[in-house]
Amino acid sequence: MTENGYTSDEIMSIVASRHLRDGQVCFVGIGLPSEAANLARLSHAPDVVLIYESGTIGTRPEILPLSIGDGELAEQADLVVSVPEIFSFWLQAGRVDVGFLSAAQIDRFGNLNSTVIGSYEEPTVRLPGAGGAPEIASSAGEVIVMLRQSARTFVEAVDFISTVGFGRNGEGRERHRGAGPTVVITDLGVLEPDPRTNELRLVAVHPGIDTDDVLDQTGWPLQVASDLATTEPPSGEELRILRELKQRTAIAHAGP
Amino acid sequence: MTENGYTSDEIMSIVASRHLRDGQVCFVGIGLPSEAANLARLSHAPDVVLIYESGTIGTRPEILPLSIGDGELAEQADLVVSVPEIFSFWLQAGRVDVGFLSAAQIDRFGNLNSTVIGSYEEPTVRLPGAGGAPEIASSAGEVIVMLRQSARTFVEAVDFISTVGFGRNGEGRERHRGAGPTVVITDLGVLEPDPRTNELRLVAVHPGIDTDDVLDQTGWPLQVASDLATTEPPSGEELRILRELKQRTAIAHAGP
Amino acid sequence: MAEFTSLRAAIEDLVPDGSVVAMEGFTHLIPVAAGHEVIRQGKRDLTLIRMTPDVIYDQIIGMGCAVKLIFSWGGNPGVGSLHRLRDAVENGYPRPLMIEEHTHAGMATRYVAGAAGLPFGILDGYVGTDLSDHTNVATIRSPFDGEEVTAVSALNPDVAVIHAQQADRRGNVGLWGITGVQREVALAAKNVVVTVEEVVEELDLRGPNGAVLPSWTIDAIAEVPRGSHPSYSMGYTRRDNAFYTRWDAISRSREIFAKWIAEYVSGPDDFSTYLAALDDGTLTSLVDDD
Amino acid sequence: MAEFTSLRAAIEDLVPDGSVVAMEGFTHLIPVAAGHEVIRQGKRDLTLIRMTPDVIYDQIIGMGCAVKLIFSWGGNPGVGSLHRLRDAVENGYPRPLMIEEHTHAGMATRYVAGAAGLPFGILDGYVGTDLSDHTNVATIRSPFDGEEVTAVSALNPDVAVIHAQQADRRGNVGLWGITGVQREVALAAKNVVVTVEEVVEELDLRGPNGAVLPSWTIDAIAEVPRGSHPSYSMGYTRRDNAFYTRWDAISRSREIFAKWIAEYVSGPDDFSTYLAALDDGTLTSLVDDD
Repeated sequence: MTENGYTSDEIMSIVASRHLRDGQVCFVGIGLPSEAANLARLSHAPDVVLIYESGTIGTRPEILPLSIGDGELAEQADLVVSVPEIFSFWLQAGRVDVGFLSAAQIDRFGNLNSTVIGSYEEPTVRLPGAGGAPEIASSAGEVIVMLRQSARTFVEAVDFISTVGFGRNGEGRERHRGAGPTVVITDLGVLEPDPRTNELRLVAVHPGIDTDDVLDQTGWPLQVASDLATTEPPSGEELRILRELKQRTAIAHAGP
Repeated sequence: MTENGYTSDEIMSIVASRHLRDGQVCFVGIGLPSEAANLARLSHAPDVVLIYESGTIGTRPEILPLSIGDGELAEQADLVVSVPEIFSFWLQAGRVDVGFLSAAQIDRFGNLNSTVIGSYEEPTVRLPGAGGAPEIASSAGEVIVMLRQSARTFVEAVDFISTVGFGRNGEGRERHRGAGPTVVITDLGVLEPDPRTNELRLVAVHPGIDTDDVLDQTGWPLQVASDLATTEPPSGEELRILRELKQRTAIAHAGP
Repeated sequence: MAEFTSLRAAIEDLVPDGSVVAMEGFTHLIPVAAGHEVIRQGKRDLTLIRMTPDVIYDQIIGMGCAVKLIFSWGGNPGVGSLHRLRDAVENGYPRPLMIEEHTHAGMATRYVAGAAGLPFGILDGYVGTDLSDHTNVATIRSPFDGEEVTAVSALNPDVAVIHAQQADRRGNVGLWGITGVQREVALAAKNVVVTVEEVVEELDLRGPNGAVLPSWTIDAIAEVPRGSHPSYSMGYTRRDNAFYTRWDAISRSREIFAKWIAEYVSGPDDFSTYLAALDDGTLTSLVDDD
Repeated sequence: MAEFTSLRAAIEDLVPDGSVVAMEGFTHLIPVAAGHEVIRQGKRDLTLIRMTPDVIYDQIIGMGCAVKLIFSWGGNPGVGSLHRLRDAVENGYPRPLMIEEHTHAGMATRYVAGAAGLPFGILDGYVGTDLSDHTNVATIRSPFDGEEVTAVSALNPDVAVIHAQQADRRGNVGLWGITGVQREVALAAKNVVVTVEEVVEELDLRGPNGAVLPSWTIDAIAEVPRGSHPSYSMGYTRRDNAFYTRWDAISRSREIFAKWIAEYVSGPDDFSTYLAALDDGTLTSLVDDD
């Protein structure tokens, strides 16, 4: 909990939720993306359509899922389809407006690494791998990245491009249907690609965060937008809805 | 009705049903194939698996369907799948042992025409087209052809190969998974491909049918097997089961 | 998000002259009432796509609404020919009809590719047939083992028209039983029109193979009970086999066909006249004296 | 035709040493009891295929049963790493493990191609990633419009192992809820082993997305209630989230892992000891003092 009365996870979820517009179709992962998407659905975007890669479409979970394939997601869905179908008929076909992604590393051009630290053949750390992310990044209309900021995770160049942002040299997205990472939301602020260079730059800091701290936690010389903003603090209503959701979740998962 | 107490349709269905073995998976069309397959299921092959191209798998209709997609087929099926799936996961994957086909023309190498009489661009008669037949012929383990015999339908060379048997010049089936037309059952007798030449030859005549009549009703110089057989006449049991099935069907379809 | 509307408005808005239209339903759930509305509005120069043209396209083609047909089996199921389709192909009456012909497996693969956002699909098909010389297919090799497969291009119609059993109040569409290629065509098309037997509070998929198309994949929904006649809607209506047989006689003559269409389709304001004639047994009276 | 048998007999007969095995279940319906039987029988040199290796493959890999893993996401869902998998890849412990890595979409496409009898499948995927340089994919062009797509080779495992809710007396298998790639892997594999929660007179698919695998597509069925723990079987059991968290501690240490496996998996004759420990709360007691 910060002195402002909310945690860094909370401000990440709340800022991300504000990026969703009502009626958008959103491909969601577990954890903060799921919090953000459901907070949007329970507040300003009641008709946002949530899709989880397990095949649940239009789901309205009462509680947050702990896995991508919780029964709650299937029970509350408009329909449930197979995994091949969710990736072909729904994601690949361009029906998803917004995809959420995270990773172990992100670089200045928004490329993501969730595969290895070190070399692929002899990794120092073997990470879980890409899963659904490469095709989410390729096919979703845009991608929202949520990732806690540190010089270890925000690196000059990722060890391995698991999921492409704007390419190794920021060359762009000609070969992809979607616009790629349009925003990166961290515990310190918000980064967006510079439209001229595709390089991520700082466009907002969260309340109470010093810009120099953000630069320190970034592994490349981070550009700062001339019109750098300060994030609107979480409202009481946003915090109330998010906390109620998390409390319902905690009670349900503690149950028999 | 012949003097022997059965119709030519009946002997066609009964001879075809005898070609099905219990447990085989059978891709069935409407009309005589459907009669034959259900007769087999209701007599010597209770565990024959019937698939109709509308997507009904393992169906056990009480009455014969009048269309390939009758509700009866869906209601009595082990499962119902989409049309893309029936052709990909079930037929193309090689899960069908026997397919039934018919056509407007057949030639000496078992090629079938159901597309045009005359040229494709300016047909004398535009026939319905191939539908599911080309891939049934390609992928089913073997094909049973049922077709009334006449010099107009049994031709030297079909006007158009809608569905390939052994190819325009009898060249064979190297490019196909299945064995192709292993038997052609007509109202006059039974033809099978000569294993050396792939040319259809007469291997049996139905009771009371003269071999010369079969030759007259064939548009090419039909070879006759040296061990030409006479078809075992329909048994009382076969006729009883077939007629009860057809009577149930007539009553049901006359109903409200 | 699906809008509930009249069938007339849906066809006016979403089926312009010259568009590429797929009206699907494999024996079951054929959107016949919607086809009648296409005729009633005198649409022109349509490219029609449908695996099995059936009575619905025989009527539309017979009225000269189409310039092209993409199909895989063009007969009257269990009966014989589609006479209006044949007259168009064989004699150019009432106008010439271009055809693009495929196999069932090929058409299904094309719709799947369209629904999946791929430029083409692959199958083991067409091999050894003369059709492969007269239609748009290609052979490609597996980059892994060199095995040859057949490629067919994706189908992405301007508009898909289907009939389903139910829509709920939010516009989600539910269907069951034999669903053919309806989900695929709906997901492949740029716009989607659905007629339904019934609008319900909550979908109740009371049969095998239940499927849902969410509201946001659909543009217009019109409630048209019995809108699939003479085909059927499992759980609501039965197939009218007798009509298919009588259609052979109605459609065999250009004159009787024209009279029948004028009386039951193009003359009336909507589908209700057709249903009333069906109910009082006069729908096929033009040929019942044969 | 499916035979009802014991899980022991099914794994003995259908999972020989050196075979290519796919045990699927996407978060839901993971065939964990069958995985334990593989360990119990000391299988060697398996090639394991699974989109999400999960706890089930962490255990099998940790016991040195596998030479190769084909996968797309190898974490402990919602928790973190699979430590036994990491130890095998990073340190070759207890033996080196070859990996062949894909994306989820790629793996799904590979199973679909396998189920459809095609040599390969196509998708819009892998583009721009480093993975495409480290795995077996190819680029092919549409013969129609020149657009590039990615090709992946078909997966046809020697044996698929899945867990489902029900089998009926004839051996038809019913499942519902999140069905992942289970139908596809079952139809792609040469042999199929199914464990079920319950054998019933008639299948009763009481949830969304119901699916049936007919008896003649399956080789062996064993009734193993709760056989998907710590994942779940919708309509029968709930996901044991706490176990996944505790697995992190159990699997982190080579020694605790070995002790846990000896006590609950390889030592006992069958799955009942594991279930008894689950019921009396001792299943994770090796690490409950942390």
